[in-house]
Amino acid sequence: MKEIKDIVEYMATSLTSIMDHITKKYPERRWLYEAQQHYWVSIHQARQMGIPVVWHNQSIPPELLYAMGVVPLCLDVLSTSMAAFHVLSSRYLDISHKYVPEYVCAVNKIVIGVVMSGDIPLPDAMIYASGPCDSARISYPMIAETLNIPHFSVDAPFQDNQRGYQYIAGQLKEAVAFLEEMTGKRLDTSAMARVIEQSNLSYDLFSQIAELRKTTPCPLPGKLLAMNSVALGMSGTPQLVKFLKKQYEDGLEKVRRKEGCLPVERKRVAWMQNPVFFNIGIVDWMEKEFGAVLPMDAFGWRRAALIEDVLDKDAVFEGLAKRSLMVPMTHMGSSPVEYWMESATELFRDYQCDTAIFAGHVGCTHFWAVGKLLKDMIYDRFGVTTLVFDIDALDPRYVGTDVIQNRIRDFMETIG
Amino acid sequence: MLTAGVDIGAKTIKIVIVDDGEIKAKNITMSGYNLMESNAQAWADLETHYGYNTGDMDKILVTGAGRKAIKAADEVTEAVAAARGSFALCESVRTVIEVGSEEGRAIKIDEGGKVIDFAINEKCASGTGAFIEAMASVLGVPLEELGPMSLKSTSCVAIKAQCAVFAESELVTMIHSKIPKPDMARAIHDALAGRVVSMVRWVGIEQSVMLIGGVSRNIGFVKSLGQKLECEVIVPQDPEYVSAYGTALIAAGR
Amino acid sequence: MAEEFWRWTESRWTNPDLSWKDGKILTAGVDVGSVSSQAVITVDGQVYAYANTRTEPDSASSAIKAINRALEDTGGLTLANIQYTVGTGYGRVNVPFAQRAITEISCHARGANFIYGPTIRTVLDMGGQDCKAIRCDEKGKVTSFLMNDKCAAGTGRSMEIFADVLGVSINEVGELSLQVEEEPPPVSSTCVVFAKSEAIGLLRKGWPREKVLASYSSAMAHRVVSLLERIGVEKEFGITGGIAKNKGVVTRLEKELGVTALIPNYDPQIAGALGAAMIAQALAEKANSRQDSR
Amino acid sequence: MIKELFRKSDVFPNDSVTVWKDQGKKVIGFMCSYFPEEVIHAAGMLPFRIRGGSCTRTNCSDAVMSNYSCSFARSCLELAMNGTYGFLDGLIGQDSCSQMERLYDNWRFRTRLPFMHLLHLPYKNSDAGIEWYRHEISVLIESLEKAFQVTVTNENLARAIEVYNETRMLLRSLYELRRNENPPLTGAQSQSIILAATSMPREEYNELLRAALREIRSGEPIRDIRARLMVVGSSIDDPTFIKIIEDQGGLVVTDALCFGGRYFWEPVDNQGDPLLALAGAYLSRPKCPRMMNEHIPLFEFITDMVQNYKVDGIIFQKMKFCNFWGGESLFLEKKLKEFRIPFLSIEREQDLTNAAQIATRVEAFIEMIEGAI
Ligand SMILES: Nc1ncnc2c1ncn2[C@@H]1O[C@H](COP(=O)(O)OP(=O)(O)O)[C@@H](O)[C@H]1O
Ligand SMILES: Nc1ncnc2c1ncn2[C@@H]1O[C@H](COP(=O)(O)OP(=O)(O)O)[C@@H](O)[C@H]1O
Ligand code: SF4
Ligand code: SF4
Ligand code: SF4
Repeated sequence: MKEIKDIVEYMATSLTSIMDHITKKYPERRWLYEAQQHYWVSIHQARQMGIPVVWHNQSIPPELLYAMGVVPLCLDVLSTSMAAFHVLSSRYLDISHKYVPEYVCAVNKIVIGVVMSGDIPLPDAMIYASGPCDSARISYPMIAETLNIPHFSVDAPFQDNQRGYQYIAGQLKEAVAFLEEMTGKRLDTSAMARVIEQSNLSYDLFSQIAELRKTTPCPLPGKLLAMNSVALGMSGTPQLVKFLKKQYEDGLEKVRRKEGCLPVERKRVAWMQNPVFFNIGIVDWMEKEFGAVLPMDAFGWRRAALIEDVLDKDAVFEGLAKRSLMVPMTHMGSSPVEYWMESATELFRDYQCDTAIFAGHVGCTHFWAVGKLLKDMIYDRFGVTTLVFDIDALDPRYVGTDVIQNRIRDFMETIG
Repeated sequence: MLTAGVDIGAKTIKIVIVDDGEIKAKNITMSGYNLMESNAQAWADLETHYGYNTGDMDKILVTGAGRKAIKAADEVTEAVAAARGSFALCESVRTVIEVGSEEGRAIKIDEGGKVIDFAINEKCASGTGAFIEAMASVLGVPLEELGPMSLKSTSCVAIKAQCAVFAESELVTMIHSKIPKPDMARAIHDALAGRVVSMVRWVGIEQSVMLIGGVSRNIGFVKSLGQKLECEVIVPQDPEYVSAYGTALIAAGR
Repeated sequence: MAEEFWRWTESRWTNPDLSWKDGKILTAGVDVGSVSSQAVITVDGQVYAYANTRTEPDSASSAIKAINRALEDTGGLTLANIQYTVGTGYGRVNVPFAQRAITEISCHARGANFIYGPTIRTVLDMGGQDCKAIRCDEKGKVTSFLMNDKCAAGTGRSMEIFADVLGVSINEVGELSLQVEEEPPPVSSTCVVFAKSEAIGLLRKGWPREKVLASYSSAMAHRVVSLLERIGVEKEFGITGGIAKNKGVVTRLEKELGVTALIPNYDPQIAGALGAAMIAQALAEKANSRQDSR
Repeated sequence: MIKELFRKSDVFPNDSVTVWKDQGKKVIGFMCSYFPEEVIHAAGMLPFRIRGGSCTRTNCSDAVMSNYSCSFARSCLELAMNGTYGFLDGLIGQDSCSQMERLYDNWRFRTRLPFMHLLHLPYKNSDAGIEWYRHEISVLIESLEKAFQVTVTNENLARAIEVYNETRMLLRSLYELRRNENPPLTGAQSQSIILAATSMPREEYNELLRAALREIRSGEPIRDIRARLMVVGSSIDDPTFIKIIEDQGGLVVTDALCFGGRYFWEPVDNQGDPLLALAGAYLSRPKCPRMMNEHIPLFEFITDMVQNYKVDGIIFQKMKFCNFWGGESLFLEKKLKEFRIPFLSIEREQDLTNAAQIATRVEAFIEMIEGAI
């Protein structure tokens, strides 16, 4: 493999060449990758232009960082995007095993591999919150301490109420003070207002797309659900809004014409957990092979979480705190199991799903620990059997595409 | 209507031929290195002993882990085959447990014999017949004798390890400390039964429970399993043929 | 089974240039491993004789068998002449005639120091059931070590099972595995109990024997490389244990690691027993000097 | 007396708990060393720390919590499901780690106890965090008061803090003895003594411990110590693990375990608002990697121990699937290397199936420390 010195540069160039290829061959699919390309290119350029780069994890809303005029890099997005490049992800996973046990989540292990190999320029600062899980809670402070990156941690206990939001909001304010000191940038109200407006648009689109997806036949393909996870790094940007808007318009058009994304829709699958990041095309295969669509996954984005008064600083911080808890992995994973159950319930009640698949990511020990509770709940309430099997969502060497396909096929042929 | 069910297992190939639901012939052959060849061999044996060949069949269906290797025939999944066969043998069955050489499977079925849930263990040897085979060779006892031997056990020792590799070293330690062989044999069966029960719990235990697959030939295991499940376990007459039988029935549209 | 291909040959050796009768201190080291048992006899710190045998179900009798083989052809040397014996390996506490038990980790480091010379800093021991990466100093003392956590995956036992299924003699598996044009993907299963079915499964896919072996050897190499990388490989680097004789694994390992292993002066499989004998020598000297000073 | 303490730690519920229950008094389970037990004491009830003990077969809980859960949590659940914890009148769950949180989830759904409450424990030690925790504790008190018709007054709390501070002081003097060149007790014994603290009425315990300390002081010092070791890492709730280490000839002289030194190290300041004092003291107690901003203090706690207890080597054990301690390796192992203290890193499971392998590693580690051969 070619030597890699800067993984951000690598991602930026890879996506650019993917874009070039697509522009030539399938121009109608450009929109799918535009936002991602923009994301990586701007992080890469920030370095050259001397704009401060701040690393964050998924439970820190990037809006805050965009508003400050720094360029955010969401570490979880780094690993979930890199999972598509198997040689790379394998290499960094192997490196991470020098430092942490294999059972740590691959989302974090890839990041550990990247930073410990030195294949990424260090940021000006790093902030992270305690969502979504133990693996993240430990990995990010470890990285910061080990590499001496100036960092700030935000305690985000899952308390879905005013007191909870205020506690987090208070710390987000402290985080801003810390970042101002580290980067020399200031958070100004009007910049904040602009970014929040953009993010409101995207949250609004998320909820409208989610509404459309309730339609039978389902207007949009399942792969988009996985692609939407770029929102973790891009909330607050016009690029995300554009990406979602196109999705929404496509979906709306289909619904108007009473068409689904498939010629014939045979099944509606409730996907209970993470997408298979190393091959999000698996859901394409399911659509083709079984006429099975994914109207929504239990980790999907669907709540509006709008911030009404974009000029009111307190309201904004409280809204961001709320969003921090609303990030799918956090919302289902840091919370009592009822939240995951409720999310699953919506899939059957509102999205009319008739098939359930829990392809449990091995890193998510906390989901596995209540997987049986969820499975029983689904059977008792909806009479639907859940297929359960283990994967590493980011590492095809754990079980590959063929094994996953066999499991699903056996299930469809046995129960379906 | 003559139909055949072929179960291509990891270790053995089982074929059952039925005529209107009634078993006319059956055969078991080692799977060997080349499944196509072994399958042909099995049919040759059937021809010699019963006079049936593939051409006589109105329909042939295959199942089993190696089913993809037999390209000519249509397939049914292992769980469906096992459920169909078990249900045909006993209509009160709600839970089917199948333990073969390299796979374990728990299947839950409804009053109509339809599969409503299933769980598989195929990754870890500690939940399969291979576990007993490995342990038997450590003990230096022929596989067939291990079951009867364990019934003579007078006191209960436990293998703690779940991983077969660790279990092996635990067993070696037991041999050194001169634990009686029947007690060790029982410990082996208890260990496998423990793993199997965890798998069965995933789908839930509802009576009647039927145990099928080659490992049900081992009475020591059957006893341990019954104790762990705290219920009666039905073992049919030819437990390793049940899936092939079920497959033949499905081929007959029954 | 008609032929047992996995059965590597037992061996013994006596140093023709030494006579035990002239020696001041005679010591022995006995390594009772999961697969093999070795005994080494030293005369004043020089290797005098050794035997390499297969382990029996019982550790004590394996130890006795190994030492008896080593004592053959020595012109009347008996256990009574040996002043100090150290037992090592996984049956170390069951060596009936040993004065002390020392872990195989210390012994392999010490043995490698002798076999490869005092410049060796990283030792990889790959045996029947486990593997260990050891860092040591110029005296052969351990400075840090790592053992693979569980699973006989990627160890000698599984390799024996593969040899058996494929009908290839264990001495030849290494060479044969190198006769592939392109490296196949490494096998995925890591469980020794499944090793046999893994091999059969690959044969059923129509893979030739060398490809099956290549696939298994590279899986094995990959696993130990990650162990080595965790401890950090410092040059010079040498391999001990039975797998050191398996060229297929060693070559792949060297390639992935980017480091060449040292060439042994003795059978690398006896490293543990040899180290034990060396330690026995040191302990005997210490005991003698204590007696003198009294 | 010391035998008596061992016995109390060994079985549960032990006779002290049974006597307590016979008097019609309540027992409340809790899950983490960050839980302020004083609160339960002040409410006239007995706090009992949940542990998996020597439970090795987890057939029921494997099925419900899956094989990807920490086996400590699975063992606890097994005991809950098989009725061993039937003597509890209530359970306080905590998000100390997600396995514990999920243990609480499973417990709630499978065997309901009359009182169940989830207490949110901050992941960060800060002023805001202390304030938050104080509030959390006050909410807990309210619901205890409501559920059990009791009142928790500041006086009760102050009294409870006093009793618990006495334990802390006594245990500190126990640890003081372990600093001796030839300590009069083993690490396994010391852990049994601490385990007893978490499973019986505190006044009775303090009395036993005081008597035991006298016995220990006059006991025979341990000789022929091949290495002075310290154990750090995931929670160990059964002395068997330490015993395996000590059987190889090392002596465990101290630890950084939450069923060990980290349980009692600092007293609670018994002045002013007791709730604030409790929140502050518990959040600042010797560190667990779960606290996001206290990795350096954790490292310093360990190195102070190394110096004060003349530790020759550290055994860093990680429970399989324990993310906190597993992840901590990244930083801690690097720092320990820089500090130039030998350490041995091992993975284990509650049932210690790999005991033989652990023993070999520890033995080799001791040989390495001795360096004499
Ligand atoms: N008489 C017997 N006594 C004990 N075990 C037996 C006996 N016969 C078969 N077995 C067990 O059954 C297994 C084979 O089961 P089978 O269902 O035929 O396997 P598969 O379907 O995987 O080929 C063997 O691994 C062996 O352990
Ligand atoms: N001549 C040989 N060529 C290749 N491999 C060999 C040879 N002899 C032994 N081996 C391998 O070495 C393994 C035994 O290694 P050894 O170090 O003796 O194990 P242990 O010390 O654990 O008993 C065998 O399982 C076999 O795979
Ligand atoms: S929630 Fe699961 S996938 Fe997400 S970071 Fe945590 S362990 Fe990984
Ligand atoms: S290890 Fe930490 S989080 Fe786990 S129980 Fe102990 S103190 Fe609590
Ligand atoms: S050992 Fe680790 S994962 Fe298990 S309960 Fe304790 S802190 Fe949690």
